[in-house]
Amino acid sequence: MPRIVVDVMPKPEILDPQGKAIVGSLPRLGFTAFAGVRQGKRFELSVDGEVTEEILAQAREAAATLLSNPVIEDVVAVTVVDDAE
Amino acid sequence: MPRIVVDVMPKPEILDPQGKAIVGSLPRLGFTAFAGVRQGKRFELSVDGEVTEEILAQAREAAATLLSNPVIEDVVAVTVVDDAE
Amino acid sequence: MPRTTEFPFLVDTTIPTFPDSGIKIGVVTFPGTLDDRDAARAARLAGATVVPLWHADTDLQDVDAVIIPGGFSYGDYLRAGAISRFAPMMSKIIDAANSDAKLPVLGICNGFQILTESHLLPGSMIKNDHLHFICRDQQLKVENVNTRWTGLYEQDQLITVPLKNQDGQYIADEKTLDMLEAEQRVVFRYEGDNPNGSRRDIAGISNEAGNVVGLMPHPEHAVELGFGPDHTGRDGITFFTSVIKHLLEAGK
Amino acid sequence: MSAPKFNIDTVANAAATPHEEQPWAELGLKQDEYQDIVKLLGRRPSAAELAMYSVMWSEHCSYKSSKIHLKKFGAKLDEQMKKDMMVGIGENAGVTDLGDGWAVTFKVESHNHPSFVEPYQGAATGIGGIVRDIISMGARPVAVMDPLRFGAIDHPDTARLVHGIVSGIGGYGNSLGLPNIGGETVFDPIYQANPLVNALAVGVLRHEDLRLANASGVGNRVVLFGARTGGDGIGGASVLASESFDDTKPSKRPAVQVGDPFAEKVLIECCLELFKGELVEGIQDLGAAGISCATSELASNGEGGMQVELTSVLLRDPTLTPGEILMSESQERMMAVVTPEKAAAFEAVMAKWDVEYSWLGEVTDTGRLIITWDGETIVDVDPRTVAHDGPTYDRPQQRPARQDALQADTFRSSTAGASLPETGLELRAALLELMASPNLCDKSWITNQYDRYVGGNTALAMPDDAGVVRVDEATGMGVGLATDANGRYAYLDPYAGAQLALAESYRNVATTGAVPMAVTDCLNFGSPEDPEVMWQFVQAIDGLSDACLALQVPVTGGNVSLYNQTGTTAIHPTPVVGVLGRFDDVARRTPSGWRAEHDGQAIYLLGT
Ligand SMILES: Nc1ncnc2c1ncn2[C@@H]1O[C@H](COP(=O)(O)OP(=O)(O)O)[C@@H](O)[C@H]1O
Repeated sequence: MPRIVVDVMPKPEILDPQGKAIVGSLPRLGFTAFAGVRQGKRFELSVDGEVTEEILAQAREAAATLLSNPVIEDVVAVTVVDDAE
Repeated sequence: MPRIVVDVMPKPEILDPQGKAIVGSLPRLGFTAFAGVRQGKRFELSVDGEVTEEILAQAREAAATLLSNPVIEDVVAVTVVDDAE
Repeated sequence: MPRTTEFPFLVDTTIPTFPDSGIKIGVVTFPGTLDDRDAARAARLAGATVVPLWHADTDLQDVDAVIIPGGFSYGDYLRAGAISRFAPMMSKIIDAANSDAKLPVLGICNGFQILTESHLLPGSMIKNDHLHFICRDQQLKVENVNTRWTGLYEQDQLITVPLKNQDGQYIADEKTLDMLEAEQRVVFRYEGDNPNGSRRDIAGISNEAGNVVGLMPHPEHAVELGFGPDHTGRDGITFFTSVIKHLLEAGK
Repeated sequence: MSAPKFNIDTVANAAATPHEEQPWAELGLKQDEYQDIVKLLGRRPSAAELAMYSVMWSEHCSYKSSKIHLKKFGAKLDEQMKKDMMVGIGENAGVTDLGDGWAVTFKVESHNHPSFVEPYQGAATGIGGIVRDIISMGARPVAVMDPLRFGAIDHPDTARLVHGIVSGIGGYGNSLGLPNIGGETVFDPIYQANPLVNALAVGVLRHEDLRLANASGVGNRVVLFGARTGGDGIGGASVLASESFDDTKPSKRPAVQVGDPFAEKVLIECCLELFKGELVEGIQDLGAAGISCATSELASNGEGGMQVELTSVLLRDPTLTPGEILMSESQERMMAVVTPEKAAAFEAVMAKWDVEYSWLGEVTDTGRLIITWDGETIVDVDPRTVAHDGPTYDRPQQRPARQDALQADTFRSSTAGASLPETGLELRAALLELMASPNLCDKSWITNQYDRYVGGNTALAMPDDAGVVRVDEATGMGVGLATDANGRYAYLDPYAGAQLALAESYRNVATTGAVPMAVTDCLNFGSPEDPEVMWQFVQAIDGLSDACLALQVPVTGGNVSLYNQTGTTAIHPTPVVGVLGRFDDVARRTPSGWRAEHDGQAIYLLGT
């Protein structure tokens, strides 16, 4: 069944407290390769049947109005994923 | 600068209250195309310099041990994204 | 059953009460609202008649002011206030707050988050910088006494009310913050330690007209002796008496 | 939608194939228990019946090792103790009369093992479960408490447990609008792989709202409402896979349950509205053993019969087999019995709160619990045999050989005892060491993560020794509660240790100014199959029940948690005791500490 994946990330200029906490704990666990971490959200919207252009437009609108808050977040991608692939 | 993106989703068999709350509200907002929603996490790990095999391996391990809770979540992807592309 | 009446009263129970004002204050309830009964009690103790407003209804029932109380309106797993903003009752409140009548609206905690998601107030709230839920007695400085909800406080008065939330870090871009400061729309600032990383210690703000006020701490939990901060705190009652006084003077 | 096709093991099929191998051992049944089931039914159980019996006859649901001993709480009651007790042990939670038409219900329960596996969700669903017990009595929950025990504070695994468990309790409790008014936090290496997560909830009700969970009235309808049913808590590979046609179906069933506090908050409001409108005859919460428990308990507490169509259950996971549906522990579900005339009003309440529900069947006078799958009978049992007539054991008890030596090994005879601090500097060092001990130091790093204000009725909470909540705003009438336990005392002497736990809790309530009225307890012990643990367990019950009689406070409910052990090492016996007291007016409560504004008051030390 095809799904639409919506990726939302905190805006770059906004401090991301969760990402910061992860950056802090990585070296303690021996992961020293990473300069920064940001934590965002990934939504998977499932659809009965095919993903039409109209449905994709709905997903884009839902992403912009409900799934993200433009004051603090950016929608970085709205993509169709088909498991059959 | 290249980044490593880690996608984490609640296991399919596990209740996802976040997704459930969204599914409940979508139709009220006029979004009727979606049968289900699941909400997971997206992490962006930034790296100074190149993403070597070794760094990618670290990212995979961090994804499995720190960024996800294997009891209730799956790491669905660890991918390298290069903004320059 | 033995009686406990031999024990002395710990607190002075002769608390001042306020006369019935005839002012009608609506208290909105979403399915996950938690502090609606507290908000109603606070408004009642201040002399108002409380009108319960259900999120799915569309009739404001001629209320003179509205409180959007704290809680987790729709679970708030997505973002605090994200879903509630679209409730039918919210559209009515947004219209009434923006209308010429300038309906007074107070958003407390989740109510504040809903007001920012609704764009009645600028900025937004993210997780506390320490990532934990925090519940504590919080000192605030009242920096603007010209709003509908703060008229009976004194300029720069220090008050103590409970603070309790997980997503209480107020953020906005520098331009917006400067604008808020310039227009004196920072109504409350945290005194002492900043409990959550909020920009410029901001605890509460108002809209341009001063009828819409939002804050993270909970004045409605500091209205009765014995049940507020350190058992004696009552600093919160003035929010509710302030709006009633304003409405009475405006001829309501 | 037509029912999925499983290799359905109907009752008729079970009767026709008596020699079919069944996975009773994998489901945790003993050979003689399985034989008992065969004898009760006069045939082998169907797969669905086996699922029901196995969960309902587990230690957790049947209390098979503890039942005969718990009877002592009921036996050692005199008339005075029964006077205010409206509902005693045996129901979802005990109910005590507060006067003026008010009553209070409270209970403490454990969620130890799930919290070790997944600390956040384990602790969260622990709060969820105990709160549903309170709702099912017809009460509005008004506060929670959380007595916790962890291993050594510097052990690498302790941080995972402490942070997960505390945020789980906060995350769930804070979202329900229930003030957290107290608890305990104890660190001791003995709890390293067996942390204790006990949760107490208290609720209040008007006398007329009291509901007991039973299915009475032939023709009344049975409804399941709240969250959908998923594979939660069934765990690992399904041992009931034989029910399925193909073995490619998802064999993974989650052992952990994920809680949805928002769903529970809505459920609370929904149930209160049902009670207020007198729309339900009885409500049963679904906890461990899910639908198996709810149907068999409702039926056997009522007139004895119930008919249920299992394909009507709303599912989150459509691949669940009938047996799995019966065993599922999905959270935030309730079952109710509704008269046909009130069905429409019931549905209106569900619609208002946006809660899903499905009508499953009805109450009958057949004396049988009959469950069908698409019309075919898969369960046909006497519900009493499932819910109440499970096996009971009088397990062997043995006073540990070490006990005498343990008691003889006093502090005075130790090297530390020989070198007690004497000089001012030594005393200072000793005091600092004590103050730095994680068991004595400030707990606000935990309690500040809990909402103690919500509801506006909290008259005492942290840092006081008891929590106090107002019940009646008009009169100020309210209740005080404390929970206490000391595993080390109970290890040295389980009889006296249990009494000391009660005495401490009783004192903590009494010193606030409340009159102690009722007791709840959560008995956390090791394996009952170890005679030494069994001895500790019975000693603790004897001690507690004797002390309750002496102090004239009845035990109205509680919970037993056994098998808290790693290998052959059991935790210290830890009987957690909660005491509830009553205030005429909570304005008279006394906080534990003295305060600056009381400068000049005298300090007395009472007792010996
Ligand atoms: N896990 C907990 N949950 C809620 N309250 C707690 C918890 N642990 C401790 N407290 C509260 O913190 C305060 C201090 O606890 P504690 O130091 O154990 O007190 P004491 O030693 O006097 O019994 C008490 O009010 C107690 O109820």
